[in-house]
Amino acid sequence: MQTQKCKHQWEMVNTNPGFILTEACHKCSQVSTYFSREDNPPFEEYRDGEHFWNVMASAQSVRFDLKCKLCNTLVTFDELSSLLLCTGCKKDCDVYRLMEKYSGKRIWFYVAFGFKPYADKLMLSDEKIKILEDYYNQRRDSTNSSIKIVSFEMIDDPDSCAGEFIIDSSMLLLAPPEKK
Amino acid sequence: MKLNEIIEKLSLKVLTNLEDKDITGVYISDMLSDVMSKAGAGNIWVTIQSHKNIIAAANLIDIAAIIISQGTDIPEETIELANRYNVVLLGSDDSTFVLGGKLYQIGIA
Amino acid sequence: MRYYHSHVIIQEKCTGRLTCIRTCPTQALRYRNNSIIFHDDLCVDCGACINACEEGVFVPIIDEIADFEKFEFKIVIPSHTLYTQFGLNVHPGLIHRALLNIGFDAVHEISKHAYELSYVVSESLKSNIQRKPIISNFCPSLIRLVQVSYPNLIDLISPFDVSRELAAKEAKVKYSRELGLSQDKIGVIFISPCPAMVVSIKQPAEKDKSWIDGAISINDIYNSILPEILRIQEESSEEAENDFFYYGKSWGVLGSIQKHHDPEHTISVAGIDNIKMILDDIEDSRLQNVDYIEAFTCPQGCISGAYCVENPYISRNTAIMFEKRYGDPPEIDNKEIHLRMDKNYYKLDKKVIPRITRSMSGDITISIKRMNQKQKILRKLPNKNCGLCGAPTCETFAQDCAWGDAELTDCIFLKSNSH
Amino acid sequence: MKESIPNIVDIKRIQETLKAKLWVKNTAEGEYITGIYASDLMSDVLAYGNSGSVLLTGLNSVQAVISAYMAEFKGIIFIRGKVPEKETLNFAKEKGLFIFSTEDDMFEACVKIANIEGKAPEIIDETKTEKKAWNIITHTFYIDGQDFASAGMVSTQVKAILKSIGYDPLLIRRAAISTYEAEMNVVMHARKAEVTLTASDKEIYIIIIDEGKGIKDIDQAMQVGYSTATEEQRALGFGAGMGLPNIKKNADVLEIDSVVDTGTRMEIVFYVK
Repeated sequence: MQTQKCKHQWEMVNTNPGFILTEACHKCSQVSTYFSREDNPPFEEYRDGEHFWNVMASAQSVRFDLKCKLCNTLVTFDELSSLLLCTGCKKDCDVYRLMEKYSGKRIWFYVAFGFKPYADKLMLSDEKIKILEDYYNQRRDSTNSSIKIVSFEMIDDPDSCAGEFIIDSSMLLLAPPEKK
Repeated sequence: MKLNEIIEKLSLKVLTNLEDKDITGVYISDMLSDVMSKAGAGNIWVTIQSHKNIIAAANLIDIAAIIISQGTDIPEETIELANRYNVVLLGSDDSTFVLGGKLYQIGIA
Repeated sequence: MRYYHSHVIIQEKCTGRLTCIRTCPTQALRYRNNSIIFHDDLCVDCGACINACEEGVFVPIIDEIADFEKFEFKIVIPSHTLYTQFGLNVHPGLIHRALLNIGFDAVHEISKHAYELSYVVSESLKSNIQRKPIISNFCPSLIRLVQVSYPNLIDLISPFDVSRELAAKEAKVKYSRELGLSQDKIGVIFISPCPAMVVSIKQPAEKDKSWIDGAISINDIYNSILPEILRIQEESSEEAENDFFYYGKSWGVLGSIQKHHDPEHTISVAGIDNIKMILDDIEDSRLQNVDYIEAFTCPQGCISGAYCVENPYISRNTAIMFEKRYGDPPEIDNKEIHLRMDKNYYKLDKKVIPRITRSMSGDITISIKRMNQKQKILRKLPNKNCGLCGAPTCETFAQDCAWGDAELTDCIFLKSNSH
Repeated sequence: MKESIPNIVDIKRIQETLKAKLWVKNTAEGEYITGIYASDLMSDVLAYGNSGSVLLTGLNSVQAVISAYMAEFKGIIFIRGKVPEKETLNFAKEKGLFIFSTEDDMFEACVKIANIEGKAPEIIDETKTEKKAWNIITHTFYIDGQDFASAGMVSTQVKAILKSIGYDPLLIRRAAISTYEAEMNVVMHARKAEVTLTASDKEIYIIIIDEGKGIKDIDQAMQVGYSTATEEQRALGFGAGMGLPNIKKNADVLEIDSVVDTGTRMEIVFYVK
């Protein structure tokens, strides 16, 4: 995927809705997440190798690719699970230090999360993260503020990150909304 | 059309500090993944959701203002986060459908 | 607060029979995503699930004799129900000897203390300082039921200690003085007819720490003492027969109260649903002339407890016969009891407090919204209580949906059947 | 709240204006809908949605059609060209809900529907009048006169409802006792009665409207000990004349108006601190 001198104008294509499913194996209690295009997430326990996977939670999400309007390059984002708005929850986190450095310049920091177990799942390359960042900045009027996207690998323990995930959880829930 | 004019015509409750902006259009949805992929910068987003992660989605694509419909109670944290990322948060007792109709009637195509 | 419970759930053994969710009287169990969901704040430890489940998913937490090796001196206190488990022709003395043979250093009878306490209760009923009716507190599962569903009746629960605790206290004090051993070296073990009593030993609702150090279930001890009983019977049963034994009234049997309290002002009730009827009437202040209520959550009283072996109707018959044979009270002079009463010897030091369950803690608007939501869902459910959604009834399923714990698609009637 | 007669919108006109694709035909008797509800959050559909409305949603899952069915909607319009799956279609066919889908997004669909009759949208959608109702719970019960056997059933049910809402136990007790006394009055002195319980986080209303002898002189009836119960009613322990004064003692507000030989209306109010 070479990106020569074209000054890319990205647009979102092949958007299809689905579910991000969080599963746990009740044998070794390992947690795994993946994107499922099925309309109704499967709830029966299933066996895969020596794991017994059980769906713990599901949230609505959307898969998409980015295509350059000028040179038609297509970039897929199957390694991206969801974006998280960094709210500076931990002082010793690298993303927090980055935010401190740019504070006052109205730059909002988002973290691109992959799928668990992070280690053996395909990682989003820095190049793709840059393309994602350009896409969103092109979509907004960047004169008064812009966004910066970083990889979750900057965070030592991604599971304890307390920012705001952009993900539709509890859409199917029937419990009436509570004052949070 | 300017945001202040809309707020006045629809007598919306202003919940955060207000910056007047041009409004480019209206997007109605309760699904963040929907907004993230379809809504435009400078849009007014009408939703029933009041959880604080709506600010994360609105801020990503530079939504001008969010109208939370149906008189839903809006938690303090959502208002704080909105102020921090200067997203304008507005409240209305009208239902989502009625707001859609009214916004069209005052001339936002 | 984590609540101690009388059983552990082995999820792997569960095959989804749904018997437990239907048996649980306080609807504390659900079956969802191939696993049992246990609402531990609603459980009153009645042990119904332990008996109902043929797969052995609910394993009672109970001690074994080996767990008490650390005590230099082991005293065993059999529950009154143990005596009725071996039929009419096994003299309780035999049971005591068998217990001594299998490793206990001393046996301490409970009947004397039961007599004492029932005298204390009837005396305190005469002086009307106490709010009436008093609700009996020897059934721990009943105390938890009041804690969970009838918090405003908490201060009607009897303020006096129970016979097993009194027995344990006096045994420990007596043997510690006689043997010159410190109390923590003396182990008091209770033989329990049900899981609830085990829970009241491990996490008492009415005191900080129980005098009893551990509990063995009747069905566990049954297998070790029966062979001993038969052996003693062959060798020297006459001798064991004239051990002195005071059985007292048939405590632990439904209706025994009428024999030692004024029957006109007492009620004896068993079974959780029946108890709820009585507690509802108390709340509506319709039991004006009732002073004392003896309540068991098990249907026939303690003789039908989850750990009992004998058929409860046979134990009932044995209890009534033993009352005739060994029923005359020992020479306890009541003045001694009155002295102790004045020093509040029998009084419990801590008050039972209500248990905050999930439904009570939310604010009123939210629970009204939830109730509206539940009603709307319930109107469209088939009301067949088939349980396949994993909830005992359609109503609890609608409630679970309104609380966000279940999905509508769990109900097979809501999934379209014309695939 | 102005009495807004729900403006009736013809389903066929909606399908035409949205150029909607028909997935499941409308088989319900009326061809009209009385409200439009636009949302993707199922908990709100069930809470706010009014029966007879249509659901506009982008949530393409069987939960949407089940929630619409629970809220007694007439049908669903999926927006942005969402294709409903088989299970949704089967469920809708069985339960008699229509299903359309349109390429428009939610805003465009709302606008087109709102302008079908050229009326201001709030007349079409009267959910606004209904919104406040959902944080109030109402129940109605019926009592038959002379039915001593089931006397007390209504007050037990009232108590059960108040208990599951989680009011303070003393308040529940006062409400249950007052209902019980009022119920006794009906059983002894009236032919039949309707009891409505309305509860919110501010107050609890219990309104009892009975058809019966009525009370000639209300002040006299309020005297402790006054009773017109017959001998055998008294023998059963009823009619000790405690009724009205006991309610007065427990209630924050007690209003009684009665017409002799027609009936009595009693309103008992408890304020929630």
